[in-house]
Amino acid sequence: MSEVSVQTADFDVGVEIEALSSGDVGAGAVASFVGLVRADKLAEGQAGEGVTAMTLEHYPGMTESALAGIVVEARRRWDLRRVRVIHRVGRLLPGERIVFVGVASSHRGDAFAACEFIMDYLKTQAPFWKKEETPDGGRWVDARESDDVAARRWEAVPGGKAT
Amino acid sequence: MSEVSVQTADFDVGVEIEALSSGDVGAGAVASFVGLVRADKLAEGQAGEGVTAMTLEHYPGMTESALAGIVVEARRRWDLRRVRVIHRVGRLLPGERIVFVGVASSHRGDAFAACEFIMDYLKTQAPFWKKEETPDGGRWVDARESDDVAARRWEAVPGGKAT
Amino acid sequence: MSLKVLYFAGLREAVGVSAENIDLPAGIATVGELRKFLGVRHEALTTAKNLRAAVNQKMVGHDAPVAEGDEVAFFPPVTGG
Amino acid sequence: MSLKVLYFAGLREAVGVSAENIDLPAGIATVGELRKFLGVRHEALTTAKNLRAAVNQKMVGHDAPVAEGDEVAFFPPVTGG
Repeated sequence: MSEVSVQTADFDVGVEIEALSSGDVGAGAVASFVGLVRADKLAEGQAGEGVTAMTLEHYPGMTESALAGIVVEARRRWDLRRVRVIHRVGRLLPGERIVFVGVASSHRGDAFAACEFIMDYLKTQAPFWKKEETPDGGRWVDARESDDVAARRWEAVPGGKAT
Repeated sequence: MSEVSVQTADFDVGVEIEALSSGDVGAGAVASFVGLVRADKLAEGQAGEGVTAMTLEHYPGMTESALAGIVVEARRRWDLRRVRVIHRVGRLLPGERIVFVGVASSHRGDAFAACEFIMDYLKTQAPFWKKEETPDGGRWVDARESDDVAARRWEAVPGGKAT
Repeated sequence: MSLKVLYFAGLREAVGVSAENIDLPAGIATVGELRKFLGVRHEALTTAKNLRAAVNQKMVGHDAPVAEGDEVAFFPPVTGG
Repeated sequence: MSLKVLYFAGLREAVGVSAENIDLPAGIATVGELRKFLGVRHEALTTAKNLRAAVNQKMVGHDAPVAEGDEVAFFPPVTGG
Protein backbone atom coordinates (compact mmCIF):
# COMPACT_ATOMS: atom_id res chain seq x y z
CA MET A 1 0.00 0.00 0.00
CA SER A 2 1.17 3.54 -0.70
CA GLU A 3 2.30 5.58 2.30
CA VAL A 4 0.47 8.71 1.15
CA SER A 5 -3.04 9.15 -0.27
CA VAL A 6 -4.94 12.25 -1.32
CA GLN A 7 -8.55 11.34 -1.93
CA THR A 8 -12.16 12.49 -1.78
CA ALA A 9 -13.33 9.28 -0.12
CA ASP A 10 -13.51 8.76 3.64
CA PHE A 11 -11.15 6.23 5.26
CA ASP A 12 -11.55 3.53 7.91
CA VAL A 13 -9.39 4.48 10.91
CA GLY A 14 -9.51 1.00 12.44
CA VAL A 15 -8.39 -0.64 9.21
CA GLU A 16 -5.57 1.88 8.72
CA ILE A 17 -4.22 1.45 12.25
CA GLU A 18 -4.46 -2.33 12.03
CA ALA A 19 -2.51 -2.28 8.75
CA LEU A 20 0.33 -0.33 10.40
CA SER A 21 1.30 -3.25 12.63
CA SER A 22 -0.32 -6.31 11.09
CA GLY A 23 2.25 -9.02 10.55
CA ASP A 24 5.14 -6.80 11.66
CA VAL A 25 6.82 -8.46 14.63
CA GLY A 26 8.70 -5.30 15.60
CA ALA A 27 5.83 -2.82 15.67
CA GLY A 28 5.26 -2.34 19.39
CA ALA A 29 3.88 1.19 19.18
CA VAL A 30 1.38 2.82 16.85
CA ALA A 31 0.65 6.54 17.30
CA SER A 32 -2.05 8.08 15.18
CA PHE A 33 -3.97 11.28 14.61
CA VAL A 34 -7.36 12.02 13.10
CA GLY A 35 -8.34 15.58 12.22
CA LEU A 36 -12.04 16.39 11.81
CA VAL A 37 -14.13 19.31 10.57
CA ARG A 38 -15.11 21.17 13.73
CA ALA A 39 -18.60 22.56 13.91
CA ASP A 40 -17.78 25.00 16.70
CA LYS A 41 -14.74 26.27 14.84
CA LEU A 42 -16.97 26.94 11.90
CA ALA A 43 -19.26 28.90 14.19
CA GLU A 44 -16.33 31.12 15.25
CA GLY A 45 -16.73 33.02 11.96
CA GLN A 46 -18.33 36.39 11.50
CA ALA A 47 -21.43 36.83 13.66
CA GLY A 48 -24.59 35.49 12.15
CA GLU A 49 -22.84 33.42 9.55
CA GLY A 50 -23.42 29.77 10.29
CA VAL A 51 -20.96 27.68 8.31
CA THR A 52 -22.41 24.55 6.85
CA ALA A 53 -19.54 22.87 5.02
CA MET A 54 -15.92 23.15 4.03
CA THR A 55 -14.21 22.55 0.70
CA LEU A 56 -10.57 21.51 0.51
CA GLU A 57 -8.66 22.59 -2.58
CA HIS A 58 -5.20 21.23 -3.30
CA TYR A 59 -2.36 21.27 -5.83
CA PRO A 60 -2.54 17.85 -7.50
CA GLY A 61 0.87 16.27 -7.89
CA MET A 62 2.63 18.63 -5.51
CA THR A 63 0.36 17.55 -2.67
CA GLU A 64 1.46 13.95 -2.91
CA SER A 65 5.13 14.80 -3.30
CA ALA A 66 5.01 17.28 -0.40
CA LEU A 67 3.44 14.67 1.89
CA ALA A 68 5.93 12.02 0.74
CA GLY A 69 8.78 14.45 1.42
CA ILE A 70 7.52 15.05 4.96
CA VAL A 71 7.46 11.29 5.57
CA VAL A 72 11.03 10.97 4.25
CA GLU A 73 12.15 13.68 6.67
CA ALA A 74 10.35 11.93 9.55
CA ARG A 75 12.10 8.67 8.69
CA ARG A 76 15.43 10.50 8.68
CA ARG A 77 14.80 11.81 12.18
CA TRP A 78 13.25 8.79 13.88
CA ASP A 79 13.41 5.02 13.71
CA LEU A 80 10.07 4.20 12.11
CA ARG A 81 8.36 1.16 10.70
CA ARG A 82 5.18 1.70 8.65
CA VAL A 83 3.81 5.20 8.10
CA ARG A 84 0.48 6.22 6.58
CA VAL A 85 -0.85 9.66 5.65
CA ILE A 86 -4.30 10.23 4.17
CA HIS A 87 -5.70 13.66 3.38
CA ARG A 88 -9.13 14.22 1.95
CA VAL A 89 -10.04 16.90 -0.59
CA GLY A 90 -13.37 18.20 -1.84
CA ARG A 91 -16.46 19.12 0.15
CA LEU A 92 -16.71 17.97 3.78
CA LEU A 93 -19.39 18.43 6.43
CA PRO A 94 -18.88 19.18 10.15
CA GLY A 95 -17.76 16.05 11.99
CA GLU A 96 -16.25 14.49 8.88
CA ARG A 97 -12.67 13.20 8.92
CA ILE A 98 -10.12 15.36 7.06
CA VAL A 99 -6.75 13.80 7.76
CA PHE A 100 -5.17 10.64 9.14
CA VAL A 101 -1.54 10.21 10.16
CA GLY A 102 -0.41 6.89 11.60
CA VAL A 103 3.13 5.89 12.56
CA ALA A 104 4.37 2.52 13.75
CA SER A 105 7.68 2.11 15.55
CA SER A 106 9.36 -0.23 17.96
CA HIS A 107 9.09 2.38 20.69
CA ARG A 108 6.41 4.87 21.58
CA GLY A 109 8.69 7.90 21.78
CA ASP A 110 9.59 7.72 18.10
CA ALA A 111 5.99 6.97 17.07
CA PHE A 112 4.57 9.96 18.97
CA ALA A 113 7.25 12.41 17.83
CA ALA A 114 7.05 11.42 14.17
CA CYS A 115 3.24 11.51 14.13
CA GLU A 116 3.13 15.02 15.59
CA PHE A 117 6.00 16.18 13.35
CA ILE A 118 4.18 14.97 10.23
CA MET A 119 1.00 16.81 11.26
CA ASP A 120 2.90 20.03 12.05
CA TYR A 121 4.73 19.99 8.72
CA LEU A 122 1.62 19.00 6.79
CA LYS A 123 -0.13 22.07 8.23
CA THR A 124 2.53 24.44 6.89
CA GLN A 125 4.11 22.64 3.91
CA ALA A 126 1.43 20.64 2.10
CA PRO A 127 -0.58 22.62 -0.49
CA PHE A 128 -4.13 22.36 0.82
CA TRP A 129 -6.53 25.27 1.28
CA LYS A 130 -9.83 25.29 3.16
CA LYS A 131 -12.84 27.30 2.11
CA GLU A 132 -15.83 27.55 4.40
CA GLU A 133 -19.37 27.76 3.08
CA THR A 134 -21.74 30.24 4.69
CA PRO A 135 -25.23 31.43 3.76
CA ASP A 136 -23.55 34.55 2.32
CA GLY A 137 -21.03 32.66 0.22
CA GLY A 138 -17.58 31.17 0.59
CA ARG A 139 -14.75 32.31 2.84
CA TRP A 140 -11.13 31.16 2.64
CA VAL A 141 -9.68 30.11 5.98
CA ASP A 142 -6.68 32.16 7.12
CA ALA A 143 -3.44 30.42 8.00
CA ARG A 144 -2.80 30.30 11.75
CA GLU A 145 0.36 31.75 13.26
CA SER A 146 0.29 28.93 15.83
CA ASP A 147 0.81 26.41 13.04
CA ASP A 148 4.01 28.14 11.99
CA VAL A 149 5.16 28.14 15.59
CA ALA A 150 4.39 24.42 15.89
CA ALA A 151 6.37 23.59 12.76
CA ARG A 152 9.33 25.78 13.72
CA ARG A 153 9.87 24.07 17.05
CA TRP A 154 11.10 20.95 15.19
CA GLU A 155 13.98 22.98 13.74
CA ALA A 156 15.58 22.80 17.17
CA VAL A 157 15.39 18.99 17.01
CA PRO A 158 17.36 18.53 13.81
CA GLY A 159 18.21 14.86 13.82
CA GLY A 160 19.67 12.19 16.05
CA LYS A 161 17.44 9.18 16.18
CA ALA A 162 16.09 8.36 19.61
CA THR A 163 17.34 5.16 21.20
CA MET B 1 -18.94 4.92 28.74
CA SER B 2 -16.26 4.78 31.40
CA GLU B 3 -13.01 6.59 30.63
CA VAL B 4 -10.85 3.76 31.97
CA SER B 5 -11.12 0.01 31.44
CA VAL B 6 -8.91 -2.86 32.63
CA GLN B 7 -9.96 -6.02 30.88
CA THR B 8 -8.83 -9.36 29.47
CA ALA B 9 -10.78 -8.87 26.23
CA ASP B 10 -9.35 -7.24 23.13
CA PHE B 11 -10.75 -3.88 21.98
CA ASP B 12 -11.76 -2.40 18.61
CA VAL B 13 -9.48 0.54 17.87
CA GLY B 14 -11.72 1.96 15.13
CA VAL B 15 -14.77 1.89 17.40
CA GLU B 16 -12.88 3.51 20.28
CA ILE B 17 -11.50 6.34 18.13
CA GLU B 18 -14.88 6.94 16.53
CA ALA B 19 -16.49 7.18 19.97
CA LEU B 20 -14.02 9.90 21.02
CA SER B 21 -15.47 12.41 18.56
CA SER B 22 -18.87 11.06 17.55
CA GLY B 23 -21.52 13.73 18.04
CA ASP B 24 -19.08 16.17 19.63
CA VAL B 25 -19.05 19.33 17.53
CA GLY B 26 -15.87 20.61 19.14
CA ALA B 27 -13.64 17.56 18.74
CA GLY B 28 -11.37 18.58 15.88
CA ALA B 29 -8.38 16.46 16.91
CA VAL B 30 -8.09 12.88 18.11
CA ALA B 31 -4.65 11.55 19.05
CA SER B 32 -4.33 7.91 19.96
CA PHE B 33 -1.82 5.24 20.82
CA VAL B 34 -1.88 1.47 20.58
CA GLY B 35 0.77 -0.63 22.31
CA LEU B 36 1.32 -4.19 21.13
CA VAL B 37 3.26 -7.25 22.27
CA ARG B 38 6.46 -7.14 20.24
CA ALA B 39 7.81 -10.43 18.96
CA ASP B 40 11.31 -9.09 18.36
CA LYS B 41 11.45 -7.61 21.84
CA LEU B 42 10.54 -11.00 23.21
CA ALA B 43 13.39 -12.46 21.16
CA GLU B 44 15.86 -10.04 22.80
CA GLY B 45 15.87 -12.31 25.86
CA GLN B 46 18.59 -14.71 26.85
CA ALA B 47 20.02 -16.52 23.86
CA GLY B 48 18.12 -19.60 22.82
CA GLU B 49 15.04 -18.67 24.77
CA GLY B 50 12.24 -17.94 22.34
CA VAL B 51 9.45 -16.16 24.17
CA THR B 52 6.02 -17.32 23.18
CA ALA B 53 3.65 -15.22 25.24
CA MET B 54 3.35 -12.58 27.91
CA THR B 55 1.15 -12.42 30.99
CA LEU B 56 0.09 -9.12 32.49
CA GLU B 57 -0.55 -9.09 36.23
CA HIS B 58 -2.14 -6.08 37.90
CA TYR B 59 -3.40 -4.79 41.24
CA PRO B 60 -7.20 -4.84 40.90
CA GLY B 61 -8.81 -1.69 42.22
CA MET B 62 -5.61 0.31 42.36
CA THR B 63 -5.09 -0.14 38.61
CA GLU B 64 -8.35 1.57 37.75
CA SER B 65 -7.85 4.37 40.28
CA ALA B 66 -4.26 4.96 39.14
CA LEU B 67 -5.35 5.25 35.50
CA ALA B 68 -8.25 7.51 36.44
CA GLY B 69 -5.86 9.70 38.43
CA ILE B 70 -3.55 10.03 35.43
CA VAL B 71 -6.49 11.14 33.29
CA VAL B 72 -7.48 13.72 35.93
CA GLU B 73 -3.95 15.11 35.86
CA ALA B 74 -3.99 15.24 32.05
CA ARG B 75 -7.29 17.15 32.14
CA ARG B 76 -5.77 19.59 34.63
CA ARG B 77 -2.86 20.29 32.28
CA TRP B 78 -4.60 20.41 28.89
CA ASP B 79 -7.95 21.38 27.46
CA LEU B 80 -9.41 17.97 26.61
CA ARG B 81 -12.73 16.61 25.47
CA ARG B 82 -13.23 12.82 25.63
CA VAL B 83 -10.47 10.56 26.89
CA ARG B 84 -10.30 6.75 26.81
CA VAL B 85 -7.75 4.38 28.36
CA ILE B 86 -7.96 0.60 27.97
CA HIS B 87 -5.35 -1.78 29.36
CA ARG B 88 -5.52 -5.51 28.96
CA VAL B 89 -4.46 -8.03 31.58
CA GLY B 90 -3.91 -11.79 31.42
CA ARG B 91 -2.07 -13.79 28.80
CA LEU B 92 -1.26 -12.15 25.44
CA LEU B 93 0.51 -13.42 22.33
CA PRO B 94 3.00 -11.53 20.12
CA GLY B 95 1.20 -8.96 17.96
CA GLU B 96 -1.74 -8.68 20.34
CA ARG B 97 -2.87 -5.25 21.54
CA ILE B 98 -1.97 -4.39 25.15
CA VAL B 99 -3.03 -0.79 25.65
CA PHE B 100 -5.08 1.95 24.02
CA VAL B 101 -4.99 5.64 24.88
CA GLY B 102 -7.18 8.05 22.92
CA VAL B 103 -7.62 11.77 23.54
CA ALA B 104 -9.96 14.18 21.79
CA SER B 105 -9.46 17.93 21.93
CA SER B 106 -10.31 21.02 19.95
CA HIS B 107 -6.66 21.36 18.92
CA ARG B 108 -4.03 18.82 18.00
CA GLY B 109 -1.34 20.15 20.33
CA ASP B 110 -3.37 19.35 23.43
CA ALA B 111 -4.47 15.97 22.08
CA PHE B 112 -0.91 14.87 21.27
CA ALA B 113 0.60 16.10 24.53
CA ALA B 114 -2.09 14.53 26.72
CA CYS B 115 -1.97 11.21 24.89
CA GLU B 116 1.80 10.90 25.29
CA PHE B 117 1.63 12.13 28.90
CA ILE B 118 -0.94 9.48 29.79
CA MET B 119 1.22 6.75 28.24
CA ASP B 120 4.37 7.96 30.01
CA TYR B 121 2.65 8.08 33.39
CA LEU B 122 0.87 4.79 32.83
CA LYS B 123 4.27 3.18 32.24
CA THR B 124 5.61 4.32 35.61
CA GLN B 125 2.54 4.80 37.83
CA ALA B 126 -0.05 2.16 36.96
CA PRO B 127 0.39 -1.19 38.75
CA PHE B 128 0.87 -3.62 35.87
CA TRP B 129 3.66 -6.18 35.60
CA LYS B 130 4.68 -8.21 32.56
CA LYS B 131 5.96 -11.77 32.71
CA GLU B 132 7.36 -13.40 29.59
CA GLU B 133 6.91 -17.09 28.90
CA THR B 134 9.90 -19.02 27.60
CA PRO B 135 10.49 -22.73 27.06
CA ASP B 136 12.45 -22.69 30.35
CA GLY B 137 9.73 -20.97 32.35
CA GLY B 138 8.60 -17.45 33.15
CA ARG B 139 10.68 -14.28 33.41
CA TRP B 140 9.50 -10.96 34.85
CA VAL B 141 10.25 -7.98 32.63
CA ASP B 142 12.56 -5.39 34.19
CA ALA B 143 11.44 -1.78 34.40
CA ARG B 144 13.20 0.47 31.89
CA GLU B 145 15.16 3.51 33.00
CA SER B 146 14.01 5.26 29.79
CA ASP B 147 10.42 5.08 31.04
CA ASP B 148 11.35 6.97 34.20
CA VAL B 149 13.13 9.56 32.08
CA ALA B 150 10.08 9.91 29.83
CA ALA B 151 7.76 10.44 32.79
CA ARG B 152 10.08 12.91 34.52
CA ARG B 153 10.26 15.26 31.55
CA TRP B 154 6.62 16.22 32.18
CA GLU B 155 7.62 17.59 35.60
CA ALA B 156 9.15 20.55 33.76
CA VAL B 157 5.75 21.23 32.12
CA PRO B 158 3.75 21.65 35.31
CA GLY B 159 0.54 23.25 34.12
CA GLY B 160 -0.71 26.09 32.00
CA LYS B 161 -3.20 24.93 29.45
CA ALA B 162 -2.15 25.45 25.86
CA THR B 163 -4.16 27.94 23.87
CA MET C 1 11.26 32.05 -22.13
CA SER C 2 7.97 30.20 -21.76
CA LEU C 3 6.49 29.07 -18.42
CA LYS C 4 3.34 27.54 -17.01
CA VAL C 5 1.88 29.49 -14.11
CA LEU C 6 -0.73 28.15 -11.66
CA TYR C 7 -2.83 29.98 -9.08
CA PHE C 8 -4.63 28.40 -6.12
CA ALA C 9 -7.34 29.09 -3.56
CA GLY C 10 -8.18 32.74 -2.84
CA LEU C 11 -5.51 33.96 -5.23
CA ARG C 12 -6.95 31.82 -8.04
CA GLU C 13 -10.35 33.40 -7.44
CA ALA C 14 -8.90 36.92 -7.35
CA VAL C 15 -6.85 36.38 -10.50
CA GLY C 16 -9.75 34.67 -12.23
CA VAL C 17 -7.47 32.12 -13.86
CA SER C 18 -6.22 28.77 -12.53
CA ALA C 19 -3.45 28.18 -15.07
CA GLU C 20 -1.82 30.06 -17.92
CA ASN C 21 1.13 29.69 -20.26
CA ILE C 22 3.27 32.80 -20.28
CA ASP C 23 5.92 34.03 -22.70
CA LEU C 24 8.34 36.13 -20.73
CA PRO C 25 10.52 38.97 -21.90
CA ALA C 26 14.25 38.79 -21.20
CA GLY C 27 15.46 39.81 -17.74
CA ILE C 28 13.07 37.78 -15.62
CA ALA C 29 15.14 35.24 -13.74
CA THR C 30 13.48 34.73 -10.34
CA VAL C 31 10.11 33.97 -8.81
CA GLY C 32 9.97 37.48 -7.41
CA GLU C 33 10.61 39.05 -10.80
CA LEU C 34 7.98 36.81 -12.36
CA ARG C 35 5.49 37.85 -9.70
CA LYS C 36 6.19 41.52 -10.39
CA PHE C 37 5.80 40.99 -14.14
CA LEU C 38 2.52 39.11 -13.77
CA GLY C 39 1.26 41.69 -11.27
CA VAL C 40 0.79 44.15 -14.10
CA ARG C 41 -2.06 42.07 -15.50
CA HIS C 42 -3.19 40.44 -12.21
CA GLU C 43 -3.43 43.06 -9.48
CA ALA C 44 -4.00 40.42 -6.78
CA LEU C 45 -0.42 39.20 -7.26
CA THR C 46 0.82 42.62 -6.19
CA THR C 47 -1.55 43.16 -3.29
CA ALA C 48 -1.64 39.65 -1.76
CA LYS C 49 0.13 39.34 1.60
CA ASN C 50 2.37 36.40 2.48
CA LEU C 51 2.09 34.94 -0.99
CA ARG C 52 3.86 31.58 -1.31
CA ALA C 53 5.36 30.07 -4.44
CA ALA C 54 6.44 26.70 -5.79
CA VAL C 55 8.65 25.89 -8.77
CA ASN C 56 8.13 22.47 -10.30
CA GLN C 57 6.00 21.51 -7.31
CA LYS C 58 8.58 22.40 -4.64
CA MET C 59 8.01 25.30 -2.27
CA VAL C 60 10.62 28.00 -2.79
CA GLY C 61 11.46 31.54 -1.75
CA HIS C 62 10.90 34.52 -4.02
CA ASP C 63 14.60 34.61 -4.88
CA ALA C 64 14.47 31.13 -6.42
CA PRO C 65 15.37 30.98 -10.15
CA VAL C 66 12.83 30.26 -12.88
CA ALA C 67 13.77 28.64 -16.18
CA GLU C 68 12.28 27.69 -19.53
CA GLY C 69 9.52 25.11 -19.18
CA ASP C 70 9.13 25.45 -15.40
CA GLU C 71 5.79 25.06 -13.67
CA VAL C 72 5.48 27.98 -11.24
CA ALA C 73 2.63 28.23 -8.74
CA PHE C 74 1.50 31.13 -6.56
CA PHE C 75 -0.81 30.60 -3.60
CA PRO C 76 -1.74 31.83 -0.12
CA PRO C 77 -0.29 30.18 3.01
CA VAL C 78 -1.60 26.63 3.20
CA THR C 79 -4.44 25.67 5.56
CA GLY C 80 -4.82 21.89 5.33
CA GLY C 81 -4.79 19.28 8.06
CA MET D 1 -2.49 -2.83 64.94
CA SER D 2 -3.86 -5.03 62.19
CA LEU D 3 -3.14 -4.58 58.47
CA LYS D 4 -3.70 -6.30 55.17
CA VAL D 5 -0.52 -6.75 53.13
CA LEU D 6 -0.41 -7.60 49.41
CA TYR D 7 2.49 -8.71 47.21
CA PHE D 8 2.64 -8.57 43.43
CA ALA D 9 4.57 -9.94 40.47
CA GLY D 10 8.11 -11.21 41.11
CA LEU D 11 7.90 -10.25 44.77
CA ARG D 12 4.67 -12.23 45.18
CA GLU D 13 6.38 -15.29 43.74
CA ALA D 14 9.46 -14.84 45.92
CA VAL D 15 7.40 -14.35 49.07
CA GLY D 16 5.09 -17.22 48.16
CA VAL D 17 2.02 -15.33 49.37
CA SER D 18 -0.23 -12.89 47.55
CA ALA D 19 -2.06 -11.46 50.58
CA GLU D 20 -1.89 -11.79 54.35
CA ASN D 21 -3.43 -10.18 57.40
CA ILE D 22 -0.78 -9.07 59.86
CA ASP D 23 -0.99 -8.14 63.53
CA LEU D 24 1.79 -5.71 64.21
CA PRO D 25 3.62 -5.04 67.47
CA ALA D 26 3.77 -1.47 68.73
CA GLY D 27 6.35 0.86 67.21
CA ILE D 28 5.70 0.25 63.53
CA ALA D 29 4.41 3.47 62.06
CA THR D 30 5.71 3.68 58.47
CA VAL D 31 5.87 1.64 55.29
CA GLY D 32 9.64 1.30 55.74
CA GLU D 33 9.27 -0.05 59.27
CA LEU D 34 6.57 -2.47 58.10
CA ARG D 35 8.85 -3.68 55.31
CA LYS D 36 11.67 -4.30 57.80
CA PHE D 37 9.35 -6.16 60.18
CA LEU D 38 7.95 -8.37 57.41
CA GLY D 39 11.46 -8.96 56.05
CA VAL D 40 12.16 -11.23 59.01
CA ARG D 41 9.69 -13.78 57.69
CA HIS D 42 9.96 -12.93 53.96
CA GLU D 43 13.60 -12.56 52.97
CA ALA D 44 12.69 -11.20 49.50
CA LEU D 45 11.33 -8.03 51.13
CA THR D 46 14.82 -7.31 52.45
CA THR D 47 16.78 -8.22 49.34
CA ALA D 48 14.51 -6.74 46.63
CA LYS D 49 15.91 -3.67 44.89
CA ASN D 50 13.77 -0.63 44.06
CA LEU D 51 10.77 -2.06 45.88
CA ARG D 52 7.68 0.13 45.51
CA ALA D 53 4.76 0.41 47.94
CA ALA D 54 1.17 1.54 48.01
CA VAL D 55 -1.07 2.34 50.98
CA ASN D 56 -4.78 2.02 50.35
CA GLN D 57 -4.07 1.74 46.62
CA LYS D 58 -2.03 4.91 46.32
CA MET D 59 1.69 4.80 45.54
CA VAL D 60 3.72 6.18 48.46
CA GLY D 61 7.29 6.51 49.64
CA HIS D 62 8.75 4.31 52.37
CA ASP D 63 8.34 7.08 54.93
CA ALA D 64 4.55 7.14 54.48
CA PRO D 65 2.54 6.30 57.63
CA VAL D 66 0.57 3.08 58.05
CA ALA D 67 -2.51 2.82 60.28
CA GLU D 68 -4.97 0.27 61.60
CA GLY D 69 -6.99 -1.32 58.81
CA ASP D 70 -4.78 -0.08 55.96
CA GLU D 71 -4.18 -2.11 52.83
CA VAL D 72 -0.45 -2.01 52.16
CA ALA D 73 1.06 -3.42 48.97
CA PHE D 74 4.68 -4.13 48.03
CA PHE D 75 5.75 -4.68 44.43
CA PRO D 76 8.59 -4.24 41.92
CA PRO D 77 8.69 -1.20 39.59
CA VAL D 78 5.73 -1.42 37.24
CA THR D 79 6.13 -2.59 33.64
CA GLY D 80 2.74 -2.12 31.98
CA GLY D 81 1.80 -0.28 28.86
